[in-house]
Amino acid sequence: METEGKKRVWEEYQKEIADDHYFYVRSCIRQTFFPGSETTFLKILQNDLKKDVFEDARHTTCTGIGYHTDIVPLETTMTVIARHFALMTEAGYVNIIPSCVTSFGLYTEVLDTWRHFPEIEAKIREYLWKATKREFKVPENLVHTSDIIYKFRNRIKDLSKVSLINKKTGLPLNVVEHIGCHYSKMFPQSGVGGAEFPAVLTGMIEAWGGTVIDYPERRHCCGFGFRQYLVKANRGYSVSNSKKKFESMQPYQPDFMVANCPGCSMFLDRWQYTIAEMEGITYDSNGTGIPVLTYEEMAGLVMGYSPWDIGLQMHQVSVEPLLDKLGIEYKKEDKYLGSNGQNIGEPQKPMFLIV
Amino acid sequence: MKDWGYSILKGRQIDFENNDFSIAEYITKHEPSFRWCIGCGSCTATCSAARLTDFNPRKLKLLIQRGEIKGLADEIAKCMLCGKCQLVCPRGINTRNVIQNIKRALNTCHAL
Amino acid sequence: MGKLYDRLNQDIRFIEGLNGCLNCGVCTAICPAAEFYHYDPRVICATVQSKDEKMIEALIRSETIWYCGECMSCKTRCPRNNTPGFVIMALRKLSQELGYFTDSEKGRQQFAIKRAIGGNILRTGYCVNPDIVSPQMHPEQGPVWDWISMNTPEIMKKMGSNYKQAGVGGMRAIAPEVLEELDRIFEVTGCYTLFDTIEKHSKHKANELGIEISDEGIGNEYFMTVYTENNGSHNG
Amino acid sequence: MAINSQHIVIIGGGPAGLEAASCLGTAGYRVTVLEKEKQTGGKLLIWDKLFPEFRNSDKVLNHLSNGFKTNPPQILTNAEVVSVIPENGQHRINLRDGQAFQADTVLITTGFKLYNAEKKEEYGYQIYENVITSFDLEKQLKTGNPIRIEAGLTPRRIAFIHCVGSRDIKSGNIYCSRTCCITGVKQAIEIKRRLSDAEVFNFYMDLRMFGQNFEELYIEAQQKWGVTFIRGRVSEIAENKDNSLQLKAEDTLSGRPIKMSFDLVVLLAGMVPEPRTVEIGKSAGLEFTSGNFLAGLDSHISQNETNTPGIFIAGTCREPLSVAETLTDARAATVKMISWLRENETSHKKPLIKRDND
Repeated sequence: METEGKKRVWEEYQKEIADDHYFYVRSCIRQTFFPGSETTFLKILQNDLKKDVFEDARHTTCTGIGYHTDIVPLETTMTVIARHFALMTEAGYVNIIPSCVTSFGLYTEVLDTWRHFPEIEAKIREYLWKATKREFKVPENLVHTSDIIYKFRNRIKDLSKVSLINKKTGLPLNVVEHIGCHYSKMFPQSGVGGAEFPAVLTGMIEAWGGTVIDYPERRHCCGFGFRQYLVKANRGYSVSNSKKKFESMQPYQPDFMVANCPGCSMFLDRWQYTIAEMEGITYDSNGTGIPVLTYEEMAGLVMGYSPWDIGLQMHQVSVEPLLDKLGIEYKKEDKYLGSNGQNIGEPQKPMFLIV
Repeated sequence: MKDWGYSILKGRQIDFENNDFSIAEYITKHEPSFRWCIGCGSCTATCSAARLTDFNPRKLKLLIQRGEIKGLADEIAKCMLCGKCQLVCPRGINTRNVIQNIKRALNTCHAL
Repeated sequence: MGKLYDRLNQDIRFIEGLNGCLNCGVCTAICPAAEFYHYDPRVICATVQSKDEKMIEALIRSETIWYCGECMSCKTRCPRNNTPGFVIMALRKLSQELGYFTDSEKGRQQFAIKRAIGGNILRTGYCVNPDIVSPQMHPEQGPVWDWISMNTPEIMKKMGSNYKQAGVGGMRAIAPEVLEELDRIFEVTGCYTLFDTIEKHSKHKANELGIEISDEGIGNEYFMTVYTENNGSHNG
Repeated sequence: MAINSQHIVIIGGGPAGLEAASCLGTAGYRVTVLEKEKQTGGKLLIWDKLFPEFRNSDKVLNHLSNGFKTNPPQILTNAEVVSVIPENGQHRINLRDGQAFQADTVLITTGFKLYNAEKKEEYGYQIYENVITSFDLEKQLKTGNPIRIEAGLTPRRIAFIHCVGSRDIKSGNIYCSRTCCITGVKQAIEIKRRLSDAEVFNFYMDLRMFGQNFEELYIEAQQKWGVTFIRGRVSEIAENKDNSLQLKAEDTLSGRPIKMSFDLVVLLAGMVPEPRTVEIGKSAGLEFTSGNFLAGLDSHISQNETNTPGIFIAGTCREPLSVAETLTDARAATVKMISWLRENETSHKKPLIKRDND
């Protein structure tokens, strides 16, 4: 494979990422499943990089999951997003950074629609005023939180304690990167590197010493499909799509996967367990599965944060094989302790998946 | 193994690498005009069986060539061998002989 | 009421989503739904742009329109700048407005989604939060999730979340006055109209099928039926 | 023979420029051909065999140079034109190196540029080793060497992808490049001639077999050579671990998505206007088509005349054309040029009549 060609592609898709002063909007799925990731993101930004990140307690869901399950009309979603713009404006910010890829995609879509149909923006302003008496300015800079980490990847490298290198062999780790569909498939210009060869995670992985695997189903959806996971009867669709990806990446023997979308990182983790329990298969050689990280967790490990402080115990696929490769020290017995070090019990062992 | 009320599905993609081309090869050998099709659909448009059933000779022929032969015996049984497709085919394919060779191939290649 | 096509043509997503399809199949080629369901976005676009009212009606009464996962992979590739996924969203909206969604097994699921996700948004201000991911409904979440569910406040605390408390932070309690704002937005923008429509037609269908349905919540037989029923005819 | 004193400059020494030069020379005009490369012949120099009868491109090149027996044109190579400026009823043609020419009339025959297939990122050109363009393949065929993929192996399964950078809003080109369809058929047959065991596939949206004997060649590809045609636009190409290529499309005529692996993928990249043509066109105040080719005055009755009197266009600088069409187009342009020159000459001789309303 020629990397020069890819670099030329990446040059086509440079996006502006604000340097500081961010209005932060959380993700429902991230807060539910991997809450440590958002905490880690804020710690890195605020404590390590000394950036100004503002969160308003009054922000809510963007209703994206409702919108993409077709129970929430477009006008409603647009008005909820407009309300977030209003909170941002009221707080004196112009750069908005959603933590969720569905939100990021929707914000981008909303702004794009408004550009083409100003009458819709006018209508939404009326709705928002009528419902909340709020007004807003559209953000000057809209980027996903993974774009922020991408922007500061070299700063993080300078501060890093750990590289994405196998401590024993000295070789770069083989990493599968997975980009949430709504990050750039709808608007390739809105994603770092575009839709076909996104550079947002690749940039982090390479900056921190790892190698990216380009496997055939790299671009394929994780299979969330909104209603296809939320309704139990449809989950065959969801797991089957992830399985297709696992089968395609298996020959490359990935050391771990990393995703920039809250949904994807959870599904790529849980479906490995499901497939193991349903069919007795894992996609690694030891029966433990392929560890999945969020990009915030990957950054946290690189920064030397403790695996159990950033929340790696909330993954179903064990991360210990990866921690061992990275040469990160951890206490297995501390993994499931409570906030004050108290015993709160441990998860049961799965039937098939080795943990 | 666990049953959680849903199952892992097999993909519907035509999986060219793993498909069975024995029937397509048999037909091509005995009736080379099988290859001449341009997928125009004239056959299906005129097909007597297609008026009454979901039989689609254009699709059937293409799927055989792609090695997709699941349910072929049931499908081909819908053909009434009226021969109208042969009259309309712009490429002059001997469709009657193609159909008969599909049937023979099913007996020869597969005891389906 | 008007013609179905004309109604679709008033939907901004439809206007953005379909500019004249040349039937090349590039969308179907990468569609995750086309791979696991009897689904072909190319055919959907062809049907809709035929403007054949009977075919469009059959389409919005069918299972087909509910197979899409709205990943929008189709948008990236279309050589005509179409988005079959947006067309699907317009079709689903129309199917719900006309009550046709209850004709199909997959369409009837809208009731479960409305009750679960719609209810949760208004109750909590979140689409998803730990409370609605019950291990019973979500066995695939595995034993780690069981453990999290049993210790949610403690684990959230350890993760630096502000679980169900006032102020900023992860999984914080959304203040009542904020929920009131959401409520008014839902009212003003027509979300409640759509909710009511889903409810009305679902109740009608439940009665027709003789299945118990409650006025709210997910603890009713109709919810569980539409949530779990799969006649097995959707793929293969 | 009598040589007309009027001077014609032809910009571009490819098939259109050379054919026009020979017609105009035979008609007795003084012609200068300005060719930016070091050799005339244009893209015919790259091409090995021409559709539909697989004749060597040399044969056409020979025809073009044989046209100069009487009144040969002055041919300047390494002469890159940067602008054409109307001046005192004539035209001033400026070259990159500072030289300038005066002409009574100008014919622009600057040809096309191959669409940069890198821009269709999902096809992986310049990223995956065994994804090449039809140009790359033609160069390989011209060497006469056996067809090999990057690892030195003989490819067993080869795909041709139609409409790369054509009929595609995403690539900015809505128009059809017209000649790629038949090129795909021609090159597929050439591969089968050399590698009879290879399986060759064409992925197309529509097959536009518009020319003489094109449909016949398509039939031959199917019937004699066993080339398979699948109707479906290729969605993406990815590399497998063994460097083969995984391709995804929908087999639209059977209504099913299809996934296949190939050893070699050939992208039938379309035609785009030369950036230089756009520059020259702008300097001369010419109009452009929606595809940014030079626009004729009328799409039916005066395709070779432009909105600037005295400037004519021919060949693929005005729309995608085959070699045969390009030569016909060049000849057609010369007829219009000669009439224009005659009218212009007589109008010069006539006394100027001032009309009352002027």
